[in-house]
Amino acid sequence: MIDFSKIKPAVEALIFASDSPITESRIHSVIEELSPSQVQRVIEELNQEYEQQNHAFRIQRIAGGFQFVTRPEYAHYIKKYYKGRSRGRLSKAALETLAIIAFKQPISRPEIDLIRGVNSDGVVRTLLERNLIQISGRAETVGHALLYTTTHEFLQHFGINDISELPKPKEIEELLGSAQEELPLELPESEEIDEKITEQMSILDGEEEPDDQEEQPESSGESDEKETE
Amino acid sequence: MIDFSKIKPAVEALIFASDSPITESRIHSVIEELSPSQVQRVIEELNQEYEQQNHAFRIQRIAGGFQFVTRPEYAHYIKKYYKGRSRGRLSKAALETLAIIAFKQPISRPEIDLIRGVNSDGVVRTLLERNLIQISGRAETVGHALLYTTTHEFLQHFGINDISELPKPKEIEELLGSAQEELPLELPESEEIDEKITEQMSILDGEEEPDDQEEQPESSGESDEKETE
Amino acid sequence: MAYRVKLKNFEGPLDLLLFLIKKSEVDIYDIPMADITRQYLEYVEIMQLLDLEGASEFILLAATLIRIKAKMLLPRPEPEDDEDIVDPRLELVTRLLEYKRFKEVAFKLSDFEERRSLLYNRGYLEEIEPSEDEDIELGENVNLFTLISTFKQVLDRLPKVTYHEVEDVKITIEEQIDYVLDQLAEEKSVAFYNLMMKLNDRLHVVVTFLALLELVRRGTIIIRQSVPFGEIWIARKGD
Repeated sequence: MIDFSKIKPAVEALIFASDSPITESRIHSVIEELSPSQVQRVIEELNQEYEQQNHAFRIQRIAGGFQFVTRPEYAHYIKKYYKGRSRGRLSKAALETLAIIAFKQPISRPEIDLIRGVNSDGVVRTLLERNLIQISGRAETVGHALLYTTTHEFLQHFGINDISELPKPKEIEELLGSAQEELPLELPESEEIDEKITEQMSILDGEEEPDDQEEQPESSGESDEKETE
Repeated sequence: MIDFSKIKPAVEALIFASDSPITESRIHSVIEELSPSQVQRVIEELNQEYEQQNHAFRIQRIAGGFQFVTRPEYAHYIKKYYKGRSRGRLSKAALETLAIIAFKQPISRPEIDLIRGVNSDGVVRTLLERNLIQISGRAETVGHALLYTTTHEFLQHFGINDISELPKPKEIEELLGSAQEELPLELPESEEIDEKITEQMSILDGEEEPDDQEEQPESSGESDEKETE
Repeated sequence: MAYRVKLKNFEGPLDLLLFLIKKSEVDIYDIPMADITRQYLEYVEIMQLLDLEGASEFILLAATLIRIKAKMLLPRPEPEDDEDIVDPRLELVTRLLEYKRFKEVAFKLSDFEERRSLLYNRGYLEEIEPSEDEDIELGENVNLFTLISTFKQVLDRLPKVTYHEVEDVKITIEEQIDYVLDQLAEEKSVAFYNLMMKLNDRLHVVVTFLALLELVRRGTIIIRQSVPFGEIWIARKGD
């Protein structure tokens, strides 16, 4: 005879800690003395207990297996809780754009587009709306694209006082170097990126190899106009 | 008078559904009829119930809030279930570095290096990657090195509520004081260190490492061990 | 005496030094420098033989130990009032004690970690509703490191522009012993100054110095200085 007083909480612990719904057969593979069909019975008993003891949760069977859920009666509390706190999920695109602006500021949208390889129009606008970045002037190059920098609010979030406190390229390299014996990170120096951008820009413009490496990237007109209208 | 039969499972539901430890005041802000101090009482009652009813989990105070965790008695089942993909324990170097950061935060890498006597580049990177420490500004001294502090995840990892719960090195105040001060007459002894050193000595003497269960099997290390005359 | 050495158990030079002090059962406040330094150098030599990583940090402390040892051998000026004499070991002992304490905390942290590893959080949470529109608030999950990592990922997508070549400096006591013996192969004796002048960095100087000490210990060479502050001459023994 199986000692259910020990087995029952073991099943409970497994379902509780599993990071995805767990099936009878997986439970059986861990608690071997319990057959898959007995698992079902144990879970029924557990649910009866939760109900009698007036607990806020129960075990629910869904396609993939068993999982804990809270009772619907308490859903409004949970909703209220999650509503009241900022979830803090930056979209990948937003985070990328923000990172580029943070470390390359001041920077124009065409430059951001170049580094990301996609149009960042929408993301830049959202970041502006959320007051994480600001317009700080215009590029002196042809096209006079708007330049973006991070805001005070942005810095505050990271607990720093000034953009000069942000890690420098060399420090970034040190921090991210060859952590897991990967290939060492080759972080192009800012001038190198600038060069690269100049080079790519001129390719976009249909020119030959750039003869002037020092020159700032030219912004390709049209896309900028949209922003300023 | 508050109707605890309804409030208690509401508190339970909130803690159960939260993806991170939830504080008294956050619970209070959702369930307004309950004062923060009453929250504490409700949680104590809940924990008594779980114990009496032989459930596999309880509510624990971790990292400044409350969260459900399984009882240690059932750890081996869950471990078995997660076999091979559990989060690795930290290395000795990582623990050393964390201990230093925890007590001297904010602290720069050169300062950590000085205390450890070795370059802590790789360790700091790993700790950053595991989100156990974070960058929090720059030193005001020459070089303006990046400064590090411990994170919320650090408290989670060690299961403590607050940084003040950390084991304190004896006479930490003296450490922080001037180095030229008279040294304390008595060397604070730690049995654990003695044990550990005895362990190392027996390794040196060619014995097996004691009671190191299924953690990484000690590579009996042809490469590590070397006979000297 | 036969040791089976597993050097990776030492987190660094201070760790090794603490171990030697403990093993020799000597007072940390009264370290017998000659003895401990000798033992320390033996380990460092093994490290060199095994070509272990981080040997240069161990060598750095070796230099400190030798310096302290030398200071203690110097005749001390008559103390006017004996309060003012600073033990050359004081700084080292202070560092050792500080390190020892953090080591102690690290062991305790390890216990905390062990205990915590037995408690599992709830694994699967479904209640959190995915937000519909793109949430762009900065939350706790976005810190500077996230920002840096993201920046790196973006840059990694850019075509690589440059390649750096970093040369790994590897130098062992044995190599420097060979160097010293080579120098002595042609000349009967070599001036210390000339020997060191040919080396191009500090690490080489330190390791060569250790090599000299080792050769003296083995009885291969002798070192002479005829007048105080005069040139130091290195010669093969028996020549």
